[in-house]
Amino acid sequence: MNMIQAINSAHKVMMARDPDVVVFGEDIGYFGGVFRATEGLQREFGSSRVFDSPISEGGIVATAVGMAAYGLKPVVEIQFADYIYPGYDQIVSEVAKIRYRTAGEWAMPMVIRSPYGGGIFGGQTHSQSPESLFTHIAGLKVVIPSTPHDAKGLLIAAIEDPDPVIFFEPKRIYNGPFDGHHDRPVTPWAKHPASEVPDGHYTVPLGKAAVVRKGEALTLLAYGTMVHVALAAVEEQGIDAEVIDLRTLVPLDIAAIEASVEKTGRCLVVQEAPRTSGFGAELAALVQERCFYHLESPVERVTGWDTPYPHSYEWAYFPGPKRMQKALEKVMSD
Amino acid sequence: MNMIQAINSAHKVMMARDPDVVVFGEDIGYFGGVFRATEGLQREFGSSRVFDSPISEGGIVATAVGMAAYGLKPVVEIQFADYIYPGYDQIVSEVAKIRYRTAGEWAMPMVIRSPYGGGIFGGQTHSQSPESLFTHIAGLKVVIPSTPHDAKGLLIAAIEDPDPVIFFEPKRIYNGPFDGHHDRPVTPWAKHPASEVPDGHYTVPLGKAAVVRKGEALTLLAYGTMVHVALAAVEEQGIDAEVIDLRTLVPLDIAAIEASVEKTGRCLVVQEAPRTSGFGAELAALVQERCFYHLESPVERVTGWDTPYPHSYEWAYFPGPKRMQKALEKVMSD
Amino acid sequence: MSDRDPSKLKPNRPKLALHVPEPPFRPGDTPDFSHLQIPAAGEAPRPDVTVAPADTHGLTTHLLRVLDEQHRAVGPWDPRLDPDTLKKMLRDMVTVRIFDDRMYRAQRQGKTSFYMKCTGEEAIAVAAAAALDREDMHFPTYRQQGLLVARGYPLTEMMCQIYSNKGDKLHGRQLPIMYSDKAHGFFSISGNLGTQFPQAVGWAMASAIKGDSRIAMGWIGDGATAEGDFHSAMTFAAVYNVPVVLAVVNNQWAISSFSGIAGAERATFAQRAVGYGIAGLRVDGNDALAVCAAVRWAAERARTNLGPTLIEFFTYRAEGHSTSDDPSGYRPTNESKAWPLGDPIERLKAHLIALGEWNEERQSAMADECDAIVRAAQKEAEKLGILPQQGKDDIGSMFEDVYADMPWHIAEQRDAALAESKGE
Amino acid sequence: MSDRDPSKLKPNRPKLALHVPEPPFRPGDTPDFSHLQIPAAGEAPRPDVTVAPADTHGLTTHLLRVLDEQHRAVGPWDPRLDPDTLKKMLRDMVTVRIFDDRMYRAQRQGKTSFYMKCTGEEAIAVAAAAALDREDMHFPTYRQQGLLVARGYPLTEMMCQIYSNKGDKLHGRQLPIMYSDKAHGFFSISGNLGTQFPQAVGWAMASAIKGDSRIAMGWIGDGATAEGDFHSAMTFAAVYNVPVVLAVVNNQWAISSFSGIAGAERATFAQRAVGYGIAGLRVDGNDALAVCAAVRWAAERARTNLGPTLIEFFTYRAEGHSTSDDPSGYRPTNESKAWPLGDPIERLKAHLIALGEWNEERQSAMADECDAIVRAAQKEAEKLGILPQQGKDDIGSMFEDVYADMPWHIAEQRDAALAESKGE
Ligand SMILES: Cc1ncc(C[n+]2csc(CCOP(=O)(O)OP(=O)(O)O)c2C)c(N)n1
Ligand SMILES: Cc1ncc(C[n+]2csc(CCOP(=O)(O)OP(=O)(O)O)c2C)c(N)n1
Ligand SMILES: [Mg+2]
Ligand SMILES: [Mg+2]
Repeated sequence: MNMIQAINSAHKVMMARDPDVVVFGEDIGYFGGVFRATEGLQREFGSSRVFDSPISEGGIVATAVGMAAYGLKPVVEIQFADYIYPGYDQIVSEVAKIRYRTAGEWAMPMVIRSPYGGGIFGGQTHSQSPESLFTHIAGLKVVIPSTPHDAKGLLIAAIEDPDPVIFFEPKRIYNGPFDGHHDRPVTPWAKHPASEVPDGHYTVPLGKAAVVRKGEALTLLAYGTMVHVALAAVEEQGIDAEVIDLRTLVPLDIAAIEASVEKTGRCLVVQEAPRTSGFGAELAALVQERCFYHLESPVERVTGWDTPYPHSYEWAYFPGPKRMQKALEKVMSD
Repeated sequence: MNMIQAINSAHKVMMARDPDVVVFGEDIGYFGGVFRATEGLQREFGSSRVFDSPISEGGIVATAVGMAAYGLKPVVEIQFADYIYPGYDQIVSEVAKIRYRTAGEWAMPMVIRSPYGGGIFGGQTHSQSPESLFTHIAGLKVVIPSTPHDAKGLLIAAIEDPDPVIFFEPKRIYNGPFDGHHDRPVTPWAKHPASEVPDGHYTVPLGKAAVVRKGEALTLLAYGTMVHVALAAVEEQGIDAEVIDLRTLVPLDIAAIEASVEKTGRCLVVQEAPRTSGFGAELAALVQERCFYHLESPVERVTGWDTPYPHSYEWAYFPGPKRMQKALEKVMSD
Repeated sequence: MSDRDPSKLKPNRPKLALHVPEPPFRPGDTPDFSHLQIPAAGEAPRPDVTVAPADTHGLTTHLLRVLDEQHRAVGPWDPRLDPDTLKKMLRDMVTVRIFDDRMYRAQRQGKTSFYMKCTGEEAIAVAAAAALDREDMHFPTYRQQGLLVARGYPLTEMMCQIYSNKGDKLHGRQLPIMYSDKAHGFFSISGNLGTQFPQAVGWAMASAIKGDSRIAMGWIGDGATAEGDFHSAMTFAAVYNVPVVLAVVNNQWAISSFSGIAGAERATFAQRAVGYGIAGLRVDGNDALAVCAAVRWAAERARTNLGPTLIEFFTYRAEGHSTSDDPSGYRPTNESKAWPLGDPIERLKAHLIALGEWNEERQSAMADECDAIVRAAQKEAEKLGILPQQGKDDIGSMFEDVYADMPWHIAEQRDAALAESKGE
Repeated sequence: MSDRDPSKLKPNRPKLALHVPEPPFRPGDTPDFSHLQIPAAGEAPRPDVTVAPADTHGLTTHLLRVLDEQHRAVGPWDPRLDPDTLKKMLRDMVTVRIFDDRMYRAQRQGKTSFYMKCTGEEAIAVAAAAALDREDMHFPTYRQQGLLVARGYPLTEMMCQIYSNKGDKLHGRQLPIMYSDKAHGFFSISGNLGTQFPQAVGWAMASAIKGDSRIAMGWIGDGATAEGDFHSAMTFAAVYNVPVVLAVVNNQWAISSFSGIAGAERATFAQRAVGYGIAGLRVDGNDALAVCAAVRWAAERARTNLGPTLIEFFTYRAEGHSTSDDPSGYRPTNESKAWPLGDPIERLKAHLIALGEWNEERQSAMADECDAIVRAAQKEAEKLGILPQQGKDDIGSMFEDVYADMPWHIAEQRDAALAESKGE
């Protein structure tokens, strides 16, 4: 399966198991979503459980809050992460805080899915990586898969989770992993072992990172598309890096990070988002706070730039192989 | 002057100097604002330039965008920073990006003022410190004053700035500095030298920090209310800290920070906001990236907790003297 | 700088001007509401619940009233409530007013941080509660304490919340009056205006998805209708024909801004309904019978899959916005006295008297009784503490319920906070 | 889990049900629009511009049309345009269509990443441009390329933007078709739906604050009216009586969602106006004369301080949403052919012919001429590059204009990016 099919499958599994799961969002009903993640759901589960919504991200989240208060489990799609902001108030002020402010009387089990990230020539409003705007909000979990297998398992875990989950899907790798070499042909998922996705129900637990490459020389923390870019860069440079795919940003798998950095003594964090106040800042802060005396060089960050995502400069913006290489050298040489 | 009077004065000075300055927001007209920051403006400058707005933070920002596109300089008030989220889309997608996406054809000179922070028993919706949700957004400047003198000078500089400025006002210190000892009587500004505020026009430049206490033992980075809490803690503990009041978070005065940390070799960053992905994370990341080989201990963070701001636990939440003390000890002892 | 040189204005063109609405009276003025068009009670026609939304236009500009000048219930909207129901409503309204007075005073005495009264608006929540089923769900604002009182939520529970004390089921986490109670069908009040309005629509959508029979009622203030959430609620309610009653409590003020700043100079709030293809009603909010009748009608529409109704309750915020507000800074102090729609408690009392079911003695005995109950509840609540004593014990509880299970980072912070509180 | 056991449903209560709107036709169905009520041209009354907004109710449910079946301009809304104006409008519309076809093809040829046509909707932007002053300001969506063409913005400039090439004044930063041109009164198009609508209101407020005479026109699609920004625009426009013309282009589709998902089953988009106390008109968007007349009327209201007008242009999106969309997945492929309001170009052409001012030969000569001009512009633009060649030179420019002055952190990033691009 590719990542879209895996996400589609997670929906199907959970809609079949749990009659309280409802799915809605812009264009997700009859048409099956602009990326086709919800294809076939309306036909299979009916239009009371799978339906198109008005173009109102605020309304989507707000009605999901009401549904969750009733006892349903809404799984909603925001068409692009760049369009999540009209729903930001409901997410920050309501979704994230209702369990707390009601001392658990009301919970907000829901999943807000959204394709995010660049690499598809989408310009500044189809490329953003706004994850750190959610990791700052207590009460939200933030999940970002990097393979079809994880996407399905994490999405099922997210739907089953009692708390609200922001589920960002790296759209650049919907159809195949991406090593950052944009000028090379696209590899489909079929050739990747993580495209082996069981048909039925399974979960990949939230809050657990995956060590996707064992190594001794440095620890590389990444998520989403950047996992693949990082892995490729490490192989190309022949550095024995330990690459950790965080998978869940909140709650973070700090134990996995600490264990690795204590072993390697060096750390590189990677994000596609603009640098300042990105999630990489939190990672760098945490690593130096908790592993300072193991560190042989500063924690470096590979990031997008502090500009909007520029259409034709996609590859000068995207943190690709060259930026990775330079940072790897820096972390290793310092 | 107290801080409210200083802010009021900045408005008056700029409205008198620049006929393109217009001021609007909820309750800011006849009544002069719930904190009285705009008192007397409507009487003096007329209701075409100073007026109440509907309760629509999205509409306030959006119409300000249109006015800035016309050539005016809107200075708008969001009644509490906790209520800025309905305007978040217009701020992130529009205000921050219009200069860039039009290659400078249209600029967005505007100031979005908002009282922020806790310490007033305002509960979870009158206490938030959302600054890091704005520092991540390229195209915005983020300013937070800590004294009447700076508040006026920075606000005038912000109004004169060609770019949009998010201007967060620490409401806890509107009427007097606050050392974090909530059980002691409130000191009014009158006793503080920075309450000497010239009547006329002057600016405190954006992007320049102030070293508010010279010291050798460690560098303490703070802004807003926390500057005063930090200063008091340092004095109480008799630590020779260098305390830097950042004043502008974006663009940051990195030179001042580097110079200090290179000298002291230790650094503590302080924010009232929840810990994870707060602006302190960016500060810690930057300091360890740029001053790693000068650091004798990890950069520590003193922060609010990763919970909503709890009403009756105000002082268990607020990063007060005890939390400061413990962190100071940690930074010094490590 | 403005990109236009004023000398370039086309001379033959009128100068544009910004209209900034001003309330009719400001401090120092003598309020005079004689310009208000108040239709006679009983005048409004009562269409069948199957009415086409567009055909409610007349009702959105009218003012639906049941109680006439002689305190009789007249016209097709008379809900024909039995005397016991009327008496319960009256008692609930009196209780709310006494409760408000006591808690306002408690705030002034430093026992808590904040309070908000609903003086003059008691009929709205109380009569709405009488009109809906006990199982229907409310998404209220901070001015619908009457719902809780009418549904029998214990006053002590309310007070414990206000004091953030040991009896507070919300563990001191919320500002006073931000109640929440699932068992009484009262959704957690949000400090963020407007958010609850589309949430009510979502809850009712869920009920419809499940083939349930419970409906929801969403509440919003006149000022807050300007928020985008109002539009989300109306749009989703119209699109999916949602079984929801949407109420705008137009008390004419939003802190210091009069309703003209929310658009009331141009149209009534009820009129918005028709623009979305939603049925609308405009109701005298100080007439408990009219309120009850209107909500019943809307509920019947919702329950029979006829869709949503927007009701504007026209009333007047008789006191300050909250304990943080002093209205003498922006409106004449005697404006509330000049307000012509009267006091909802007095009007309902007079109706019961006119029915021969009530008299002044019974009223004052009842008021005394309510007062005693409120005082007793307060005493009970204060035994569990007042705000200034809180925030020291059970600091660990502050870290619970951020998530169902506490993640490591919050557990670490809890430990740090506990150590801090113990001076470690 | 749902907190309700279905067995607890009240048995005497009807089961609630969610209504999910479905378009009349899906792939495989035979589209048949005979249910559409299309009023005859000339039927709509033309009230004086001083009309009370509520009195425009009839016009918000009607469909204002000027061109009749015999291609004559009839009724009180006939704008009485002179033949040269008509010919210019026709030519602009033809240019837009040819431009769209060329650029769509360019995208398919891999010369750029994205394109959006406005096929079938050309009359709307072109006639609106004819109705307003050159100095009035538009806040458009991505489907108002006709404004730029009508105002004489160079086609090459548009194409350079589409190619993100060296001639692109936006320096390759924006997705194709996200034009911006101050000199032509065309505000920067946003990818975030709806945002421009209240911005137009803000611009017009500024004009009113300054006592200027220029007005603004805001544009939005049917689908995007569901965004909170629509409500902000309407609320602020009503409250301050703002000199703005607000246009909803109802082309009946929002990507794959038909207009019912935005509320069109319950009310017209024009009806929303009256709910806010704003004047409203509903106009045949494929009738260039009706469009022009309606915008003129609204502009006159705005310019004489009579306030805002909301106009719904009823039309049909004849092609896919964008180059990323294939509408055969959600609607019948021949639906656009069945659409009864015709092609706006054909209709205007027929009108000019009926006037004796035009004929088929002139039309095809003009089309050839326009085609040659578009091709020449394309050749010119392509000299400056196509997208696949971009993004390598002048990488430093990517860091400009984030702020007026480049702060240190962006300068550092620029240096790093430059070094990266040079392989350093
Ligand atoms: C999103 C948001 N913006 C602003 C506020 C501040 N605020 C609290 S109450 C209020 C006035 C509300 O007026 P209205 O909706 O008429 O309700 P009323 O108080 O009259 O019952 C304002 C502006 C808020 N709580 N939330
Ligand atoms: C805030 C936001 N949400 C979603 C989108 C994705 N999107 C782009 S166009 C579109 C459909 C818009 O339909 P409509 O408003 O009817 O305009 P039309 O394309 O028909 O001209 C959608 C959902 C977006 N661009 N912005
Ligand atoms: Mg009000
Ligand atoms: Mg459309």
